[in-house]
Amino acid sequence: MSVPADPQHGVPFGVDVRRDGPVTTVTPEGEVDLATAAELEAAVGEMPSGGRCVVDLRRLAFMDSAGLRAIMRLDLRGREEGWALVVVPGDGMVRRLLEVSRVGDRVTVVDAPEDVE
Amino acid sequence: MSVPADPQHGVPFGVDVRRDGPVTTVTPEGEVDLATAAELEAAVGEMPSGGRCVVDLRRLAFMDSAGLRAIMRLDLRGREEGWALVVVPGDGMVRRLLEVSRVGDRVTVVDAPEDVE
Amino acid sequence: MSPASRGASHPLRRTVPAVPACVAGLRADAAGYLAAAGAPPELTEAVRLAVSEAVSNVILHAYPPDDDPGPVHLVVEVSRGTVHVTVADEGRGIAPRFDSPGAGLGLPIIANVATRLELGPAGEAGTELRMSFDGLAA
Amino acid sequence: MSPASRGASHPLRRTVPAVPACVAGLRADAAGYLAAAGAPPELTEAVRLAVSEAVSNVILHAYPPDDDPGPVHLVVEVSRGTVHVTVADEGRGIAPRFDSPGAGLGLPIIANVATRLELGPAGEAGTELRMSFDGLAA
Ligand SMILES: Nc1ncnc2c1ncn2[C@@H]1O[C@H](COP(=O)(O)OP(=O)(O)O)[C@@H](O)[C@H]1O
Ligand SMILES: Nc1ncnc2c1ncn2[C@@H]1O[C@H](COP(=O)(O)OP(=O)(O)O)[C@@H](O)[C@H]1O
Repeated sequence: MSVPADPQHGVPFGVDVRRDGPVTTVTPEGEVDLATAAELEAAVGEMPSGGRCVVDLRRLAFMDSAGLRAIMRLDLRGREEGWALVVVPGDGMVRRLLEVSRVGDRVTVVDAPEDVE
Repeated sequence: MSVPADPQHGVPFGVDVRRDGPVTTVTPEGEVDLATAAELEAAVGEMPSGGRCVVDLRRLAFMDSAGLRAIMRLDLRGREEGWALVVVPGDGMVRRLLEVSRVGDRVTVVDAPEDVE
Repeated sequence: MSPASRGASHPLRRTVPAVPACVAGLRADAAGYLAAAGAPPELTEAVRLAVSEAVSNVILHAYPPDDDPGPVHLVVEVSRGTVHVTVADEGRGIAPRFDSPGAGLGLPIIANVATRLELGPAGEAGTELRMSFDGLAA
Repeated sequence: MSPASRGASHPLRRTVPAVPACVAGLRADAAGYLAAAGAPPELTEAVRLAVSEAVSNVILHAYPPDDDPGPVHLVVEVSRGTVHVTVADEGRGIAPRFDSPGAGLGLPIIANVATRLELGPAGEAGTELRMSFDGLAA
Protein backbone atom coordinates (compact mmCIF):
# COMPACT_ATOMS: atom_id res chain seq x y z
CA MET A 1 0.00 0.00 0.00
CA SER A 2 1.39 3.42 -0.81
CA VAL A 3 0.76 5.35 2.39
CA PRO A 4 0.94 9.10 1.79
CA ALA A 5 3.84 10.71 3.65
CA ASP A 6 1.42 12.49 5.96
CA PRO A 7 -1.74 10.42 6.36
CA GLN A 8 -3.67 13.51 7.51
CA HIS A 9 -3.17 15.05 4.09
CA GLY A 10 -3.51 12.24 1.57
CA VAL A 11 -4.02 12.81 -2.15
CA PRO A 12 -7.57 14.13 -2.67
CA PHE A 13 -9.89 11.64 -4.35
CA GLY A 14 -10.23 11.85 -8.12
CA VAL A 15 -10.92 9.55 -11.05
CA ASP A 16 -9.21 9.62 -14.43
CA VAL A 17 -11.39 8.17 -17.23
CA ARG A 18 -10.09 7.30 -20.70
CA ARG A 19 -12.33 5.95 -23.45
CA ASP A 20 -10.62 4.22 -26.35
CA GLY A 21 -13.16 2.51 -28.61
CA PRO A 22 -14.67 -0.43 -26.74
CA VAL A 23 -12.20 -0.05 -23.84
CA THR A 24 -12.76 2.35 -20.96
CA THR A 25 -9.98 2.70 -18.39
CA VAL A 26 -10.94 4.15 -15.03
CA THR A 27 -8.11 5.11 -12.67
CA PRO A 28 -9.08 6.40 -9.24
CA GLU A 29 -6.54 8.13 -7.02
CA GLY A 30 -6.66 8.77 -3.27
CA GLU A 31 -8.92 6.75 -0.94
CA VAL A 32 -12.13 4.84 -1.71
CA ASP A 33 -14.61 4.75 1.16
CA LEU A 34 -18.25 5.57 1.92
CA ALA A 35 -17.70 9.17 0.80
CA THR A 36 -16.04 8.44 -2.54
CA ALA A 37 -17.14 4.97 -3.74
CA ALA A 38 -20.20 6.32 -5.59
CA GLU A 39 -17.93 8.63 -7.60
CA LEU A 40 -15.77 5.68 -8.65
CA GLU A 41 -18.84 3.72 -9.69
CA ALA A 42 -20.37 6.61 -11.60
CA ALA A 43 -17.12 7.33 -13.46
CA VAL A 44 -17.60 4.18 -15.55
CA GLY A 45 -20.56 5.79 -17.32
CA GLU A 46 -22.24 4.30 -20.40
CA MET A 47 -20.50 1.17 -21.65
CA PRO A 48 -20.96 -0.38 -25.09
CA SER A 49 -22.16 -3.98 -25.17
CA GLY A 50 -19.14 -6.19 -25.89
CA GLY A 51 -16.85 -3.54 -24.40
CA ARG A 52 -14.35 -3.77 -21.59
CA CYS A 53 -13.94 -1.61 -18.53
CA VAL A 54 -10.53 -1.70 -16.84
CA VAL A 55 -10.56 -0.37 -13.28
CA ASP A 56 -6.97 0.37 -12.32
CA LEU A 57 -6.72 0.55 -8.54
CA ARG A 58 -2.91 0.75 -8.34
CA ARG A 59 -2.82 4.44 -7.45
CA LEU A 60 -5.17 4.09 -4.49
CA ALA A 61 -3.77 4.73 -1.03
CA PHE A 62 -6.75 3.04 0.62
CA MET A 63 -9.95 1.12 -0.08
CA ASP A 64 -12.53 -0.44 2.25
CA SER A 65 -15.76 -2.44 1.83
CA ALA A 66 -17.46 0.53 0.14
CA GLY A 67 -14.99 0.01 -2.72
CA LEU A 68 -15.61 -3.74 -2.76
CA ARG A 69 -19.34 -3.11 -3.04
CA ALA A 70 -18.79 -0.64 -5.90
CA ILE A 71 -16.72 -3.25 -7.76
CA MET A 72 -19.32 -5.94 -7.20
CA ARG A 73 -22.06 -3.64 -8.48
CA LEU A 74 -20.01 -2.79 -11.57
CA ASP A 75 -19.39 -6.48 -12.16
CA LEU A 76 -23.14 -7.13 -11.97
CA ARG A 77 -23.86 -4.22 -14.35
CA GLY A 78 -21.30 -5.58 -16.80
CA ARG A 79 -22.86 -9.04 -16.74
CA GLU A 80 -26.32 -7.57 -17.29
CA GLU A 81 -25.25 -5.14 -20.04
CA GLY A 82 -22.81 -7.48 -21.75
CA TRP A 83 -19.44 -5.86 -21.13
CA ALA A 84 -16.44 -7.16 -19.18
CA LEU A 85 -15.05 -5.71 -15.97
CA VAL A 86 -11.32 -6.11 -15.36
CA VAL A 87 -9.70 -5.03 -12.10
CA VAL A 88 -6.02 -4.15 -11.61
CA PRO A 89 -5.47 -4.24 -7.83
CA GLY A 90 -1.71 -3.71 -7.58
CA ASP A 91 0.09 -5.58 -4.81
CA GLY A 92 -0.86 -3.71 -1.65
CA MET A 93 -3.85 -3.58 0.65
CA VAL A 94 -6.36 -3.43 -2.21
CA ARG A 95 -5.23 -6.83 -3.47
CA ARG A 96 -5.32 -8.30 0.02
CA LEU A 97 -8.88 -7.00 0.49
CA LEU A 98 -9.98 -8.49 -2.84
CA GLU A 99 -8.40 -11.79 -1.92
CA VAL A 100 -9.68 -12.10 1.64
CA SER A 101 -13.25 -11.23 0.57
CA ARG A 102 -13.02 -13.54 -2.46
CA VAL A 103 -14.20 -10.70 -4.67
CA GLY A 104 -11.05 -11.56 -6.60
CA ASP A 105 -12.56 -14.98 -7.41
CA ARG A 106 -15.64 -13.42 -8.93
CA VAL A 107 -14.20 -10.57 -11.00
CA THR A 108 -11.36 -10.74 -13.52
CA VAL A 109 -8.13 -9.59 -11.89
CA VAL A 110 -4.93 -8.79 -13.82
CA ASP A 111 -1.51 -7.42 -12.86
CA ALA A 112 -1.47 -4.61 -15.44
CA PRO A 113 -4.01 -3.13 -17.91
CA GLU A 114 -1.91 -4.50 -20.81
CA ASP A 115 -2.43 -8.04 -19.51
CA VAL A 116 -6.01 -8.31 -20.73
CA GLU A 117 -6.43 -11.08 -23.31
CA MET B 1 -43.01 -18.99 21.67
CA SER B 2 -44.42 -22.39 22.45
CA VAL B 3 -41.49 -24.16 24.06
CA PRO B 4 -41.97 -27.93 24.05
CA ALA B 5 -42.22 -29.35 27.58
CA ASP B 6 -38.89 -31.07 27.16
CA PRO B 7 -36.71 -29.11 24.73
CA GLN B 8 -34.55 -32.17 24.11
CA HIS B 9 -37.51 -33.89 22.50
CA GLY B 10 -39.34 -31.22 20.51
CA VAL B 11 -41.91 -31.98 17.84
CA PRO B 12 -40.08 -33.43 14.79
CA PHE B 13 -40.06 -31.11 11.79
CA GLY B 14 -42.80 -31.53 9.24
CA VAL B 15 -44.72 -29.42 6.74
CA ASP B 16 -48.43 -29.63 6.00
CA VAL B 17 -49.32 -28.40 2.48
CA ARG B 18 -52.88 -27.67 1.31
CA ARG B 19 -53.66 -26.54 -2.21
CA ASP B 20 -57.06 -24.93 -2.77
CA GLY B 21 -57.30 -23.41 -6.25
CA PRO B 22 -54.98 -20.42 -6.43
CA VAL B 23 -54.22 -20.56 -2.68
CA THR B 24 -51.57 -22.83 -1.21
CA THR B 25 -51.24 -22.96 2.56
CA VAL B 26 -47.97 -24.24 3.97
CA THR B 27 -47.85 -24.99 7.69
CA PRO B 28 -44.52 -26.13 9.13
CA GLU B 29 -44.31 -27.64 12.58
CA GLY B 30 -41.28 -28.07 14.83
CA GLU B 31 -38.10 -26.01 14.39
CA VAL B 32 -36.77 -24.24 11.29
CA ASP B 33 -32.98 -24.06 11.09
CA LEU B 34 -30.10 -24.94 8.77
CA ALA B 35 -31.23 -28.57 8.70
CA THR B 36 -34.92 -27.99 7.90
CA ALA B 37 -35.27 -24.62 6.10
CA ALA B 38 -34.78 -26.16 2.65
CA GLU B 39 -37.70 -28.51 3.30
CA LEU B 40 -39.95 -25.57 4.19
CA GLU B 41 -38.90 -23.74 1.02
CA ALA B 42 -39.39 -26.80 -1.19
CA ALA B 43 -42.85 -27.51 0.27
CA VAL B 44 -44.28 -24.49 -1.58
CA GLY B 45 -43.80 -26.27 -4.90
CA GLU B 46 -45.21 -24.99 -8.21
CA MET B 47 -47.35 -21.89 -7.77
CA PRO B 48 -49.81 -20.54 -10.37
CA SER B 49 -49.22 -16.98 -11.55
CA GLY B 50 -51.71 -14.74 -9.73
CA GLY B 51 -51.90 -17.24 -6.86
CA ARG B 52 -51.23 -16.81 -3.20
CA CYS B 53 -49.01 -18.76 -0.85
CA VAL B 54 -49.81 -18.49 2.85
CA VAL B 55 -46.97 -19.62 5.10
CA ASP B 56 -48.43 -20.21 8.54
CA LEU B 57 -45.60 -20.19 11.09
CA ARG B 58 -47.78 -20.25 14.20
CA ARG B 59 -47.05 -23.89 15.04
CA LEU B 60 -43.28 -23.45 14.99
CA ALA B 61 -41.42 -23.85 18.26
CA PHE B 62 -38.30 -22.15 16.84
CA MET B 63 -36.93 -20.37 13.77
CA ASP B 64 -33.55 -18.77 13.11
CA SER B 65 -31.95 -16.89 10.20
CA ALA B 66 -32.14 -19.98 7.99
CA GLY B 67 -35.93 -19.56 8.13
CA LEU B 68 -35.67 -15.82 7.40
CA ARG B 69 -33.57 -16.57 4.34
CA ALA B 70 -36.09 -19.19 3.16
CA ILE B 71 -38.90 -16.62 3.50
CA MET B 72 -36.92 -13.96 1.64
CA ARG B 73 -36.18 -16.41 -1.17
CA LEU B 74 -39.85 -17.39 -1.40
CA ASP B 75 -40.79 -13.69 -1.50
CA LEU B 76 -38.35 -13.15 -4.36
CA ARG B 77 -39.67 -16.19 -6.22
CA GLY B 78 -43.23 -14.91 -5.80
CA ARG B 79 -42.29 -11.49 -7.18
CA GLU B 80 -40.56 -13.08 -10.16
CA GLU B 81 -43.31 -15.62 -10.88
CA GLY B 82 -46.22 -13.32 -10.14
CA TRP B 83 -47.78 -14.83 -7.02
CA ALA B 84 -48.14 -13.34 -3.54
CA LEU B 85 -46.44 -14.57 -0.39
CA VAL B 86 -48.28 -14.03 2.89
CA VAL B 87 -46.69 -14.89 6.24
CA VAL B 88 -48.57 -15.64 9.48
CA PRO B 89 -45.94 -15.32 12.24
CA GLY B 90 -48.06 -15.72 15.38
CA ASP B 91 -47.04 -13.66 18.38
CA GLY B 92 -43.92 -15.36 19.68
CA MET B 93 -40.25 -15.47 18.76
CA VAL B 94 -40.95 -15.86 15.04
CA ARG B 95 -42.74 -12.51 14.97
CA ARG B 96 -39.96 -10.83 16.94
CA LEU B 97 -37.36 -12.21 14.52
CA LEU B 98 -39.34 -10.94 11.50
CA GLU B 99 -39.68 -7.53 13.13
CA VAL B 100 -36.11 -7.07 14.30
CA SER B 101 -34.72 -8.10 10.90
CA ARG B 102 -37.31 -5.96 9.09
CA VAL B 103 -38.23 -8.96 6.96
CA GLY B 104 -41.72 -8.10 8.18
CA ASP B 105 -41.49 -4.77 6.32
CA ARG B 106 -40.74 -6.51 3.05
CA VAL B 107 -43.19 -9.42 3.07
CA THR B 108 -46.92 -9.31 3.74
CA VAL B 109 -47.61 -10.28 7.35
CA VAL B 110 -51.10 -11.08 8.71
CA ASP B 111 -52.43 -12.31 12.05
CA ALA B 112 -54.40 -15.24 10.65
CA PRO B 113 -54.72 -16.94 7.24
CA GLU B 114 -58.34 -15.67 7.02
CA ASP B 115 -57.08 -12.07 7.19
CA VAL B 116 -55.83 -11.99 3.61
CA GLU B 117 -57.69 -9.41 1.51
CA MET C 1 -28.64 -22.37 47.24
CA SER C 2 -31.51 -23.91 45.31
CA PRO C 3 -31.08 -27.30 43.60
CA ALA C 4 -31.45 -25.53 40.27
CA SER C 5 -28.57 -23.13 40.84
CA ARG C 6 -26.47 -25.94 42.25
CA GLY C 7 -27.11 -27.89 39.06
CA ALA C 8 -25.95 -24.87 37.05
CA SER C 9 -22.55 -24.61 38.69
CA HIS C 10 -21.03 -27.17 36.35
CA PRO C 11 -20.64 -25.83 32.83
CA LEU C 12 -22.38 -27.61 29.97
CA ARG C 13 -19.79 -28.85 27.45
CA ARG C 14 -20.46 -30.42 24.08
CA THR C 15 -18.21 -31.23 21.13
CA VAL C 16 -19.83 -32.65 17.99
CA PRO C 17 -19.11 -32.73 14.23
CA ALA C 18 -20.28 -29.51 12.58
CA VAL C 19 -23.15 -30.76 10.40
CA PRO C 20 -26.65 -29.25 9.99
CA ALA C 21 -28.26 -32.02 12.02
CA CYS C 22 -26.29 -30.98 15.13
CA VAL C 23 -27.83 -27.51 15.49
CA ALA C 24 -31.14 -28.61 17.05
CA GLY C 25 -29.46 -30.81 19.66
CA LEU C 26 -26.96 -28.15 20.74
CA ARG C 27 -29.56 -25.41 21.15
CA ALA C 28 -31.86 -27.82 23.00
CA ASP C 29 -29.03 -28.78 25.34
CA ALA C 30 -28.28 -25.10 26.02
CA ALA C 31 -31.97 -24.35 26.63
CA GLY C 32 -32.40 -27.37 28.88
CA TYR C 33 -29.34 -26.37 30.93
CA LEU C 34 -30.68 -22.85 31.41
CA ALA C 35 -34.17 -24.03 32.26
CA ALA C 36 -32.61 -26.22 34.96
CA ALA C 37 -30.70 -23.17 36.19
CA GLY C 38 -33.98 -21.32 36.62
CA ALA C 39 -33.52 -18.88 33.72
CA PRO C 40 -36.61 -16.90 32.69
CA PRO C 41 -38.10 -17.87 29.29
CA GLU C 42 -36.92 -14.70 27.44
CA LEU C 43 -33.33 -15.40 28.47
CA THR C 44 -33.56 -19.06 27.45
CA GLU C 45 -35.07 -18.00 24.13
CA ALA C 46 -32.26 -15.51 23.48
CA VAL C 47 -29.62 -18.17 24.18
CA ARG C 48 -31.41 -20.73 21.98
CA LEU C 49 -31.38 -18.34 19.05
CA ALA C 50 -27.77 -17.23 19.59
CA VAL C 51 -26.50 -20.82 19.91
CA SER C 52 -28.39 -21.77 16.75
CA GLU C 53 -26.84 -18.88 14.78
CA ALA C 54 -23.34 -19.39 16.12
CA VAL C 55 -23.33 -23.14 15.46
CA SER C 56 -24.81 -22.56 11.97
CA ASN C 57 -21.96 -20.16 11.24
CA VAL C 58 -19.43 -22.83 12.11
CA ILE C 59 -21.19 -25.31 9.82
CA LEU C 60 -21.48 -22.82 6.95
CA HIS C 61 -18.18 -20.97 7.18
CA ALA C 62 -15.50 -22.55 9.37
CA TYR C 63 -14.46 -25.54 7.27
CA PRO C 64 -13.86 -25.86 3.53
CA PRO C 65 -17.11 -27.22 2.03
CA ASP C 66 -15.57 -30.33 0.50
CA ASP C 67 -13.68 -31.52 3.58
CA ASP C 68 -14.99 -33.81 6.28
CA PRO C 69 -16.73 -31.63 8.87
CA GLY C 70 -14.53 -30.47 11.75
CA PRO C 71 -15.73 -30.12 15.34
CA VAL C 72 -17.91 -27.46 16.94
CA HIS C 73 -17.44 -26.85 20.65
CA LEU C 74 -20.18 -25.46 22.89
CA VAL C 75 -19.78 -24.32 26.49
CA VAL C 76 -22.60 -22.79 28.55
CA GLU C 77 -22.06 -21.58 32.10
CA VAL C 78 -23.74 -19.35 34.58
CA SER C 79 -21.95 -16.98 36.88
CA ARG C 80 -23.31 -14.18 39.05
CA GLY C 81 -26.50 -13.54 37.13
CA THR C 82 -24.89 -13.78 33.70
CA VAL C 83 -25.00 -16.61 31.20
CA HIS C 84 -21.75 -17.14 29.30
CA VAL C 85 -21.89 -19.09 26.05
CA THR C 86 -18.86 -20.00 23.95
CA VAL C 87 -19.06 -21.52 20.48
CA ALA C 88 -15.68 -22.40 18.99
CA ASP C 89 -14.32 -24.19 15.95
CA GLU C 90 -10.94 -25.29 14.59
CA GLY C 91 -11.53 -23.84 11.14
CA ARG C 92 -10.11 -21.22 8.83
CA GLY C 93 -10.94 -18.11 10.86
CA ILE C 94 -13.31 -15.26 10.08
CA ALA C 95 -13.09 -13.57 6.72
CA PRO C 96 -15.58 -11.44 4.82
CA ARG C 97 -16.92 -13.48 1.93
CA PHE C 98 -18.95 -12.25 -0.98
CA ASP C 99 -19.93 -15.77 -1.88
CA SER C 100 -21.29 -16.25 1.62
CA PRO C 101 -24.17 -18.74 1.69
CA GLY C 102 -25.66 -16.63 4.49
CA ALA C 103 -26.76 -13.07 4.12
CA GLY C 104 -24.84 -11.39 6.90
CA LEU C 105 -27.64 -12.08 9.40
CA GLY C 106 -26.02 -14.38 11.94
CA LEU C 107 -23.65 -12.03 13.75
CA PRO C 108 -26.13 -9.12 13.93
CA ILE C 109 -28.83 -11.44 15.30
CA ILE C 110 -26.42 -12.61 17.99
CA ALA C 111 -25.40 -9.01 18.76
CA ASN C 112 -29.08 -8.16 19.02
CA VAL C 113 -30.09 -10.87 21.51
CA ALA C 114 -26.87 -11.08 23.56
CA THR C 115 -25.73 -8.40 25.98
CA ARG C 116 -22.17 -8.68 24.71
CA LEU C 117 -20.36 -10.58 21.95
CA GLU C 118 -16.66 -11.25 21.61
CA LEU C 119 -14.95 -12.72 18.60
CA GLY C 120 -11.36 -13.86 18.46
CA PRO C 121 -9.01 -16.64 17.50
CA ALA C 122 -9.42 -20.08 19.10
CA GLY C 123 -6.22 -21.85 20.05
CA GLU C 124 -4.02 -22.78 17.09
CA ALA C 125 -6.67 -22.38 14.41
CA GLY C 126 -10.26 -21.36 14.25
CA THR C 127 -12.67 -18.93 15.77
CA GLU C 128 -14.07 -18.49 19.24
CA LEU C 129 -17.31 -16.59 19.72
CA ARG C 130 -18.14 -15.70 23.30
CA MET C 131 -21.54 -14.33 24.15
CA SER C 132 -22.88 -13.12 27.46
CA PHE C 133 -26.48 -12.63 28.51
CA ASP C 134 -27.57 -10.67 31.56
CA GLY C 135 -30.88 -11.26 33.22
CA LEU C 136 -30.48 -14.36 35.36
CA ALA C 137 -31.45 -13.81 38.98
CA ALA C 138 -28.19 -14.42 40.90
CA MET D 1 11.01 5.06 27.05
CA SER D 2 11.30 6.43 23.54
CA PRO D 3 9.65 9.72 22.59
CA ALA D 4 7.30 7.75 20.36
CA SER D 5 5.99 5.51 23.12
CA ARG D 6 5.70 8.50 25.46
CA GLY D 7 3.60 10.24 22.82
CA ALA D 8 1.39 7.16 22.67
CA SER D 9 0.56 7.12 26.36
CA HIS D 10 -2.29 9.61 25.97
CA PRO D 11 -5.27 8.10 24.18
CA LEU D 12 -6.47 9.66 20.95
CA ARG D 13 -10.08 10.83 21.36
CA ARG D 14 -12.36 12.19 18.66
CA THR D 15 -16.08 12.88 18.54
CA VAL D 16 -17.59 14.08 15.26
CA PRO D 17 -20.99 13.97 13.52
CA ALA D 18 -21.46 10.63 11.74
CA VAL D 19 -21.44 11.66 8.08
CA PRO D 20 -19.55 10.03 5.16
CA ALA D 21 -17.03 12.88 5.00
CA CYS D 22 -15.77 12.08 8.52
CA VAL D 23 -14.44 8.59 7.73
CA ALA D 24 -11.21 9.69 6.02
CA GLY D 25 -10.26 12.07 8.83
CA LEU D 26 -10.87 9.55 11.61
CA ARG D 27 -8.89 6.74 9.98
CA ALA D 28 -6.07 9.20 9.18
CA ASP D 29 -6.01 10.38 12.80
CA ALA D 30 -5.84 6.77 14.01
CA ALA D 31 -3.06 5.95 11.53
CA GLY D 32 -1.10 9.10 12.41
CA TYR D 33 -1.35 8.30 16.12
CA LEU D 34 -0.06 4.76 15.57
CA ALA D 35 2.75 5.89 13.28
CA ALA D 36 3.84 8.28 16.04
CA ALA D 37 3.71 5.35 18.48
CA GLY D 38 6.14 3.43 16.28
CA ALA D 39 3.64 0.85 15.00
CA PRO D 40 4.79 -1.28 12.05
CA PRO D 41 3.02 -0.55 8.73
CA GLU D 42 0.92 -3.78 8.68
CA LEU D 43 -0.51 -2.92 12.10
CA THR D 44 -1.27 0.66 11.09
CA GLU D 45 -2.92 -0.63 7.91
CA ALA D 46 -5.10 -3.07 9.87
CA VAL D 47 -6.25 -0.31 12.21
CA ARG D 48 -6.94 2.09 9.31
CA LEU D 49 -9.19 -0.47 7.65
CA ALA D 50 -10.97 -1.44 10.89
CA VAL D 51 -11.62 2.19 11.88
CA SER D 52 -12.96 2.90 8.40
CA GLU D 53 -15.38 -0.05 8.56
CA ALA D 54 -16.51 0.64 12.11
CA VAL D 55 -17.14 4.34 11.49
CA SER D 56 -18.93 3.54 8.21
CA ASN D 57 -21.21 1.15 10.13
CA VAL D 58 -22.17 3.95 12.51
CA ILE D 59 -22.95 6.25 9.57
CA LEU D 60 -24.95 3.60 7.71
CA HIS D 61 -26.75 1.85 10.54
CA ALA D 62 -26.75 3.63 13.91
CA TYR D 63 -29.13 6.53 13.27
CA PRO D 64 -32.44 6.64 11.40
CA PRO D 65 -31.63 7.83 7.85
CA ASP D 66 -33.87 10.89 7.95
CA ASP D 67 -32.65 12.30 11.25
CA ASP D 68 -29.79 14.71 11.77
CA PRO D 69 -26.63 12.64 12.13
CA GLY D 70 -25.71 11.70 15.69
CA PRO D 71 -22.14 11.52 16.99
CA VAL D 72 -19.47 8.90 16.41
CA HIS D 73 -16.82 8.50 19.11
CA LEU D 74 -13.32 7.16 18.41
CA VAL D 75 -10.71 6.25 21.02
CA VAL D 76 -7.30 4.76 20.17
CA GLU D 77 -4.82 3.78 22.84
CA VAL D 78 -1.77 1.65 23.18
CA SER D 79 -1.01 -0.54 26.14
CA ARG D 80 1.61 -3.26 26.59
CA GLY D 81 2.10 -4.09 22.93
CA THR D 82 -1.60 -4.01 22.06
CA VAL D 83 -3.57 -1.31 20.26
CA HIS D 84 -7.09 -0.80 21.62
CA VAL D 85 -9.61 0.95 19.39
CA THR D 86 -13.16 1.82 20.42
CA VAL D 87 -15.81 3.14 18.03
CA ALA D 88 -19.09 4.03 19.71
CA ASP D 89 -22.37 5.68 18.80
CA GLU D 90 -25.55 6.77 20.56
CA GLY D 91 -27.85 5.13 18.03
CA ARG D 92 -30.47 2.41 17.87
CA GLY D 93 -28.28 -0.61 18.65
CA ILE D 94 -27.33 -3.56 16.47
CA ALA D 95 -30.06 -5.43 14.67
CA PRO D 96 -29.95 -7.72 11.65
CA ARG D 97 -31.46 -5.89 8.70
CA PHE D 98 -32.44 -7.33 5.36
CA ASP D 99 -32.64 -3.88 3.85
CA SER D 100 -29.03 -3.24 4.92
CA PRO D 101 -27.26 -0.85 2.55
CA GLY D 102 -24.09 -2.83 3.24
CA ALA D 103 -23.61 -6.45 2.35
CA GLY D 104 -22.58 -7.91 5.66
CA LEU D 105 -18.92 -7.16 4.98
CA GLY D 106 -17.99 -4.67 7.70
CA LEU D 107 -17.97 -6.86 10.81
CA PRO D 108 -16.21 -9.83 9.14
CA ILE D 109 -13.54 -7.50 7.73
CA ILE D 110 -12.94 -6.12 11.21
CA ALA D 111 -12.88 -9.62 12.70
CA ASN D 112 -10.37 -10.56 10.01
CA VAL D 113 -7.86 -7.74 10.62
CA ALA D 114 -8.26 -7.33 14.39
CA THR D 115 -6.98 -9.83 16.93
CA ARG D 116 -10.20 -9.53 18.92
CA LEU D 117 -13.53 -7.75 18.53
CA GLU D 118 -16.11 -6.99 21.20
CA LEU D 119 -19.58 -5.64 20.60
CA GLY D 120 -21.93 -4.41 23.25
CA PRO D 121 -24.23 -1.64 24.36
CA ALA D 122 -22.81 1.88 24.82
CA GLY D 123 -24.12 3.78 27.82
CA GLU D 124 -27.83 4.57 27.66
CA ALA D 125 -28.28 3.98 23.95
CA GLY D 126 -26.13 2.87 21.09
CA THR D 127 -23.38 0.46 20.29
CA GLU D 128 -19.78 0.17 21.34
CA LEU D 129 -17.33 -1.79 19.21
CA ARG D 130 -13.98 -2.50 20.83
CA MET D 131 -11.18 -3.90 18.75
CA SER D 132 -7.72 -4.96 19.82
CA PHE D 133 -4.67 -5.51 17.67
CA ASP D 134 -1.55 -7.31 18.82
CA GLY D 135 1.80 -6.71 17.20
CA LEU D 136 3.15 -3.50 18.66
CA ALA D 137 6.61 -3.91 20.14
CA ALA D 138 6.09 -3.07 23.83
N1 LIG E 1 -17.02 -19.62 12.54
C1 LIG E 1 -16.68 -18.94 11.42
N2 LIG E 1 -15.57 -19.29 10.71
C2 LIG E 1 -15.21 -18.63 9.58
N3 LIG E 1 -15.90 -17.54 9.09
C3 LIG E 1 -17.01 -17.15 9.75
C4 LIG E 1 -17.46 -17.80 10.94
N4 LIG E 1 -18.57 -17.15 11.36
C5 LIG E 1 -18.80 -16.15 10.49
N5 LIG E 1 -17.87 -16.13 9.51
C6 LIG E 1 -17.78 -15.15 8.40
O1 LIG E 1 -18.46 -13.97 8.77
C7 LIG E 1 -19.46 -13.65 7.82
C8 LIG E 1 -20.65 -12.99 8.48
O2 LIG E 1 -21.27 -13.90 9.35
P1 LIG E 1 -22.82 -13.74 9.63
O3 LIG E 1 -23.12 -12.36 10.07
O4 LIG E 1 -23.23 -14.80 10.58
O5 LIG E 1 -23.46 -13.93 8.20
P2 LIG E 1 -24.26 -15.11 7.50
O6 LIG E 1 -25.69 -14.88 7.91
O7 LIG E 1 -23.97 -14.78 6.07
O8 LIG E 1 -23.72 -16.41 7.96
C9 LIG E 1 -19.76 -14.94 7.08
O9 LIG E 1 -20.20 -14.70 5.77
C10 LIG E 1 -18.41 -15.65 7.10
O10 LIG E 1 -17.62 -15.21 6.02
N1 LIG F 1 -23.24 0.85 14.83
C1 LIG F 1 -24.31 0.11 14.44
N2 LIG F 1 -25.56 0.47 14.84
C2 LIG F 1 -26.64 -0.26 14.47
N3 LIG F 1 -26.58 -1.38 13.70
C3 LIG F 1 -25.37 -1.78 13.26
C4 LIG F 1 -24.18 -1.06 13.60
N4 LIG F 1 -23.13 -1.72 13.03
C5 LIG F 1 -23.64 -2.77 12.37
N5 LIG F 1 -24.99 -2.83 12.49
C6 LIG F 1 -25.90 -3.87 11.95
O1 LIG F 1 -25.15 -5.04 11.72
C7 LIG F 1 -25.28 -5.46 10.36
C8 LIG F 1 -23.98 -6.10 9.89
O2 LIG F 1 -22.94 -5.15 9.86
P1 LIG F 1 -21.75 -5.32 8.83
O3 LIG F 1 -21.20 -6.70 8.95
O4 LIG F 1 -20.80 -4.24 9.03
O5 LIG F 1 -22.51 -5.26 7.46
P2 LIG F 1 -22.58 -4.14 6.32
O6 LIG F 1 -21.36 -4.39 5.46
O7 LIG F 1 -23.88 -4.56 5.67
O8 LIG F 1 -22.60 -2.81 6.94
C9 LIG F 1 -25.68 -4.22 9.60
O9 LIG F 1 -26.44 -4.55 8.45
C10 LIG F 1 -26.52 -3.48 10.62
O10 LIG F 1 -27.85 -3.94 10.59
